[in-house]
Amino acid sequence: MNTLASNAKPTSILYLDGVSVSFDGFKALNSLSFVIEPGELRAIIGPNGAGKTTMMDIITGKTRPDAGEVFFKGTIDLTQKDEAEIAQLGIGRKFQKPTVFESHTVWDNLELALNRNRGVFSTLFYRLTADDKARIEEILSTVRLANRRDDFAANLSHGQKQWLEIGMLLAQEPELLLVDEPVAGMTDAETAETAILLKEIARTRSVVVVEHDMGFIRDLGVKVTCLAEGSVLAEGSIDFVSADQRVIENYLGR
Amino acid sequence: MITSFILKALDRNIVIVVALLLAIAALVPALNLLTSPDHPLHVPTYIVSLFGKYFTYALLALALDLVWGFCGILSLGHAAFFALGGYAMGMYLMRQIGARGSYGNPLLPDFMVFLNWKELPWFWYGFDMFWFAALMAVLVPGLLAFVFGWFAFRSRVNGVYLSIITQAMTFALLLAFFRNDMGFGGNNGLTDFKDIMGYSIQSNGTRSALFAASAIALALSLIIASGIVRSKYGKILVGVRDAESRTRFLGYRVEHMKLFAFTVSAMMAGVAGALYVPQVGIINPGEFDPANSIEVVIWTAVGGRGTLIGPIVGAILVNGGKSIFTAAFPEFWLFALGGLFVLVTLFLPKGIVGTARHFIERRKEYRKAKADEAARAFAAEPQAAE
Amino acid sequence: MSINARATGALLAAILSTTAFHGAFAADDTIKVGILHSLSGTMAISETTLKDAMLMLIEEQNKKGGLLGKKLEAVVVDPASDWPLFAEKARELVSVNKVSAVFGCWTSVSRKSVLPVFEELNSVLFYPVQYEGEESQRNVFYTGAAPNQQAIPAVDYLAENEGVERWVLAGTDYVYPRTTNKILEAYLISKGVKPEDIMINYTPFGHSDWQTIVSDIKKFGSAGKKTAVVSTINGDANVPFYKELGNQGVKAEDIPVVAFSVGEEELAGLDTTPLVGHLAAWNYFQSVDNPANAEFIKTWKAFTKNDKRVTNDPMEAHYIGFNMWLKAVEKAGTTDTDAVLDAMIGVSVPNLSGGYSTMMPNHHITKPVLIGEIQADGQFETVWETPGLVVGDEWSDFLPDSKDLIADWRKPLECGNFNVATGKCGGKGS
Amino acid sequence: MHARLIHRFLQCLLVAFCLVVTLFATDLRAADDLRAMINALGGGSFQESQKQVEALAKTGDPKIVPALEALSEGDLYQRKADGTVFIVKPAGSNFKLTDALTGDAAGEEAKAALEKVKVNNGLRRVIRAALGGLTLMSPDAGVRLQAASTILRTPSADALEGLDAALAAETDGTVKAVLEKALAASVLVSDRPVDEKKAAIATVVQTGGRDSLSLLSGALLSADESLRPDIEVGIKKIEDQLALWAAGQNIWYGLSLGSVLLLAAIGLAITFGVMGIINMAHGEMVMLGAYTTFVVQQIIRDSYPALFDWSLAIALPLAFLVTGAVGLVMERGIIRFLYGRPLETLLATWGVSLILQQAVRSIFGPTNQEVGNPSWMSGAFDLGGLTITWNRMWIIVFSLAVFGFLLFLLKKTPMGLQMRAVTQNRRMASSMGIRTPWVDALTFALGSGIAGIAGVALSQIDNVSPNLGQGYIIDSFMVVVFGGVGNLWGTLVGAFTLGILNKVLEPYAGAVLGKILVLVLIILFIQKRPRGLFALKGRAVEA
Repeated sequence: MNTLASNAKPTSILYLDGVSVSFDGFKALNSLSFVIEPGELRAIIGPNGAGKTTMMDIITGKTRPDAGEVFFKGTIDLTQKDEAEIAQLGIGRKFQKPTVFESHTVWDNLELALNRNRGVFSTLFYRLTADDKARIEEILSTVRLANRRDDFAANLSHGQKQWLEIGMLLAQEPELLLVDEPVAGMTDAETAETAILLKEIARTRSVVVVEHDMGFIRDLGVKVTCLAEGSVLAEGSIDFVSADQRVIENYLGR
Repeated sequence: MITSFILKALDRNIVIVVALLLAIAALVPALNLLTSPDHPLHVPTYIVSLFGKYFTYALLALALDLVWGFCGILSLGHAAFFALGGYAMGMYLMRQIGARGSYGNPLLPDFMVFLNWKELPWFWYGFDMFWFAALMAVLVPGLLAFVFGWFAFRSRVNGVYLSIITQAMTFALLLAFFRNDMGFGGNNGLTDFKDIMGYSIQSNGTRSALFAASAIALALSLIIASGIVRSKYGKILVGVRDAESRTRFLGYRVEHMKLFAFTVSAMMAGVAGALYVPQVGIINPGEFDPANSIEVVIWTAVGGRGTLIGPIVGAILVNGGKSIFTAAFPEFWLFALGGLFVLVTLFLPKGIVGTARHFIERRKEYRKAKADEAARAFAAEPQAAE
Repeated sequence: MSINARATGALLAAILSTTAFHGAFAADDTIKVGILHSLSGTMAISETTLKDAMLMLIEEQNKKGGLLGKKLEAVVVDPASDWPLFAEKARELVSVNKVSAVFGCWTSVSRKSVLPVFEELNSVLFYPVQYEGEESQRNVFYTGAAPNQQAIPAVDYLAENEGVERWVLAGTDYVYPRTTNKILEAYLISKGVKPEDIMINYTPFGHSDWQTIVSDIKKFGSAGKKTAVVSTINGDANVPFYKELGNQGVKAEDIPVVAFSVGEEELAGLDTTPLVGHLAAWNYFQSVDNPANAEFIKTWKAFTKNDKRVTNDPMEAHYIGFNMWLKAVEKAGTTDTDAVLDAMIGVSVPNLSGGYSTMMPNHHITKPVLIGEIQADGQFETVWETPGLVVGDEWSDFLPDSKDLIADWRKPLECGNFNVATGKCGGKGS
Repeated sequence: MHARLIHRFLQCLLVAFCLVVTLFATDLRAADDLRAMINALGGGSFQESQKQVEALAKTGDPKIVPALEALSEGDLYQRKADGTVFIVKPAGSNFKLTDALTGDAAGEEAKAALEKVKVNNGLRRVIRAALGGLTLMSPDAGVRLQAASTILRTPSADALEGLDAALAAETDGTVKAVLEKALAASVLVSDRPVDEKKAAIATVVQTGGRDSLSLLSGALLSADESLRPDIEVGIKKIEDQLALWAAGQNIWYGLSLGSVLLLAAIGLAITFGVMGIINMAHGEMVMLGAYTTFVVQQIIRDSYPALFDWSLAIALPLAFLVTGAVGLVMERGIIRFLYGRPLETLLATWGVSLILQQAVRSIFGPTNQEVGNPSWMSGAFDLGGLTITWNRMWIIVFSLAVFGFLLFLLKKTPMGLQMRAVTQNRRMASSMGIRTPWVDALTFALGSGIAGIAGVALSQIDNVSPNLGQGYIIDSFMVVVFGGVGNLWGTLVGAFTLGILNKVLEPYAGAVLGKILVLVLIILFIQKRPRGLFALKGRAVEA
């Protein structure tokens, strides 16, 4: 039960304390606690079933914790909000398996992601304005999809889908980005590209990356949190963490 | 902003179909009324009322397609909205009979009289006015859909669970309307209509008018539906269909998105029902039968869900087939119908229109590829010459 | 995708032409007879038999040389137990196939849905099933029983011969049972039965779990007075009802059940040994012993090539209606509707229960009323019979609003609901 | 069972008869009178016949028993020629005659030459009472018991002397008990002195049950003042007992309805619940099962009538095979192309259901087919105040058996393991060398087969017609969804919950409103638990 000094809370962008949740007796998270500072880029590693995705579910309001606090920007209690609200607060999430609107074009995907009024009627009578156009163009070039704008997302390569999804997150203009295994199934070249992309993004906002790929994490070169059995095992620089005995037997060992 | 909405709606295909429908709406009645029965171009009243009916079915299918094809909500209860609209109109037509009923009771419909009802139930008031009935024909289904959807979508009832409870809804309504105590004529429903807005319901003029009305209503709904699916909102609907959670995490209130589509669709179904009843001359609880709702799903699937024109084609094709088969080989037509459904699902998963569209796009791509090739070859030429 | 637009157009054309084509072969060397009975869906179970019966009657007539020197041609359609489809098919029969008369419908709702069509296109419908009455329409002839030709005699029989003092009126919740029970209630009370000795119960269509209701009936029956059940339960729900009765040991000797919609056809669906003694009231039983009936049964079994097939009351109704129509057409010398309508009234033909039935001015016919007890072999044995013929009473005298109404389609009155009190003809007929 | 009894009964009558003959050999006049009276049964109206029967009963002569038996069975005919009345048995186109008194064969006659002596309920009642009185002294305890209980059900003052005599002579305990009740009942309707009646009332109240209640309330109508209070108290007492049992009865009905729902739904729990196929043809599978039963019974009726009680046992495996085969064909021919497109399976299977219905209609005709109850499934027995019908009880047992069998199959056999593996993760399963297509086919066949078995059971309580399936399909889906898709236990609990709910509501709301309420409750319940009663939680279901 390592409860953090709550003095970290007000200044943090994301604050988890003693979060636990269990499905049919299985404890997916066991009083998990950590803090993300504004503008921080944090990598989270851990073996399968360590609770990484469940953690994201909790932060994004998909799952309600049985116990514990989850605060955004120190003051907003996320456990009381649902996905849509949380997204509108400015928390973006990228899934493990890239999920984009396959039957829409790349352009439409981004257009839907744009952070505009999301009510029924405002979308019903929405018209694409000049600066919306500009914004989409910008993102298209950021995620290197400018030349595929009119293709259906279904026809993109796996890596491109990953990027499109990241692009959509950007269009959402979040303050906190949760990225689940962004380089899964990517070529080394793409992986390197993605690392750069994420660093770029992290300049303007906080990012949490869940990853298995240690090489990728080294490329990022950021603070690492290692989860196991639903709670934090070790935290610190990649070298520090990978030196930790428990981490080795729990994770790297295999 | 409405104009832009409509302009977006009118892409080429929609324009063609709408034009076609309007032409039919004008032409068929003319041919029916102005030409003599033995004239080669004469359209018999039988055909007029038949297709009037088909158009209302088509409208119902279109309404279902809006939620199923574009939002992935498979409603197995859409016939309920259709029937409710029908009952609203039926009640108006009942009140129009007035004192001309068998018992000459100015206020009470016949079925109430011989079951010894003493006064008119409260919910029958106002239905002597057409505008009120027309309003109810849209509002009642809309309201039901809104309330039902509000709960269902808020608590994230999805996929087959939703389908089954929509079925439960229509089944419950079926049983309820069968009860004579409900005051809707029980199993016999509402019949013996005399006239609508002062015109005899049996005159060819009225029939043609109703036919035209159905065609026009279909055309308008087609424009509205097309406007909806082509707007940003429409794209979100499709997003909900394909990746609901992604839409959520983009910050959209999926339940509101669904609710709006569901309600609009229910209202369209209500209009269809209201136009249907005066043309077939009866509305009874049988319309709530879950089997009917399933049939609507089938029309839509046959025509091609996720396309706007598909459901219209499907509804007319299947019902046309039904009309012909039930007369041509009454003993075996069910084999034909059943077979059709199996074959379509197996070999035309996109439905007729969907497949056709797919086919055409393939051909376009092919042509494009050809053209590029030629161009490249042409570009390559000179170098080869040097 | 403009293809689709064209496709739609093509389709319209296609169906237009096919249906038009249907009309095309209205051959004039035959007289067409429409048969409008459901061959699929929930009502097929009852109606298909009537379709076969009509085909047989027409075939027999053609053997006898047809009508007015022309052969009769049957036009069969399947309205599929779908009421609006009934209206559509009726319209098709009359306006496209140009039939001279239609024999069809079973449920009241199907009849109600086709009424306007026959009125508008001025054609003739023969309706063969017992029904709630409260109707008399210019273009319809009701050859089935009105409540006074079934329900009331049955109740009289039970009261007199079985000394019944306590009554359960059990029915399916639709118009026929509702009306019949209203009439019976009024009638019983007029006979001095106390309201607390009448129990009324309604169940939905196809109700299959009768445990609660049967035990309620037993409870109601244990009040020391002789009790009987008057069942207007719709055809299909009867089998499970009777099975439950049999199993819960409700013997006919204790609580007899008299049914108005259970005929030989329904009984063919179950083992009747536990039901021996329960009653039914009809105007015809297959067991009726006379040459005409024997002949009819023989032809029927030959026609269906199945010697287990039974005959029933609605079949007899069609038999009567069909012969009446033949006679009227011969009398009128044409199949033209108005002439036939005039000729029909007063026509009298032999029925299968050994007498003659006559078409009355109210478009209902005279029939004997038979009470039969179920036998172990699934047949009925007549235990009582009205001394004379009973005239179908379309407007019941036991309903306050309809007792002043009469129907008389002869000139000059020509009215289906003439109010003798006000001397006015309500509405315009139907 | 009934026939056997009559048989036993005729035997001992023969004995009795010989006795009589030896004893009263001289007294032939009596016999002639009897014959005259019996012959007089023919012809007259029901009222007259009733008088005749009562007169016959008065003679108290056991010789007339066979004639009366035959009359109530409708086997008594009068020869038109000479008006003699015979007991007849059909022999081909003719009738075999038996002397109504002596029981000697009396040749044959053409049907036309004879006229049936008609009976109706009223007459049967009189005969039953008469027979009761006549057979009280029979040497066979079983027959005496029968007689006593008959009188108990139709008490009459006339029976009193007979009862007194019999009671004095009776040795058998059980028979004695019934006789006492019967006596009390008869006393109640007789004109015996008040104190004797008081005692009788006490006995009747002791007996309890519906019959006693109706007896008392009957007596109340014509009782003199001094007795009224006793009777009223008695009625009150019995009614309280019954009210108590009524509650239990409702639960029982609920269980029974639940078992029917379970049977109807359990096959669907496999095809829809486990495989995710919206199988609209499920109802037709049930129907096919029922028709298999019908065919089996036809064959047995025609060829091996002795086997009739086994007909269901024989039908079970056949129904399973037939419907299973149909299921197999469906899966191979249609459904396997639709995996991953559940909503499309709805359309295809709907088409199939239309075809199957029409096929059955064309083959067997649209009318109901007769499926008989074997003797062990007909009738009822009393458990305290509950009337429990055998068929309902067996169906409950059967439904649970099927459930257990299925559970075992899925959880304990390698086949079941494979099925679960495939339905949980197709790709993984196939990569582990499971032949997924084969397993799919078998699973669907299993589900269909189970539906067929259900059909065998449902044929016992419902119409066997082409529409049979339509009546169950919606309820089945409700049950599976309510219970939670993919969970057999959910289906079990769901079925019984809905069944009991329905039956508890019915007495108050009526059959129709009850059903509506249940549907509304289901809708609301799904709001609370969008994945049914027994939903799987956690991330697994999201994927």
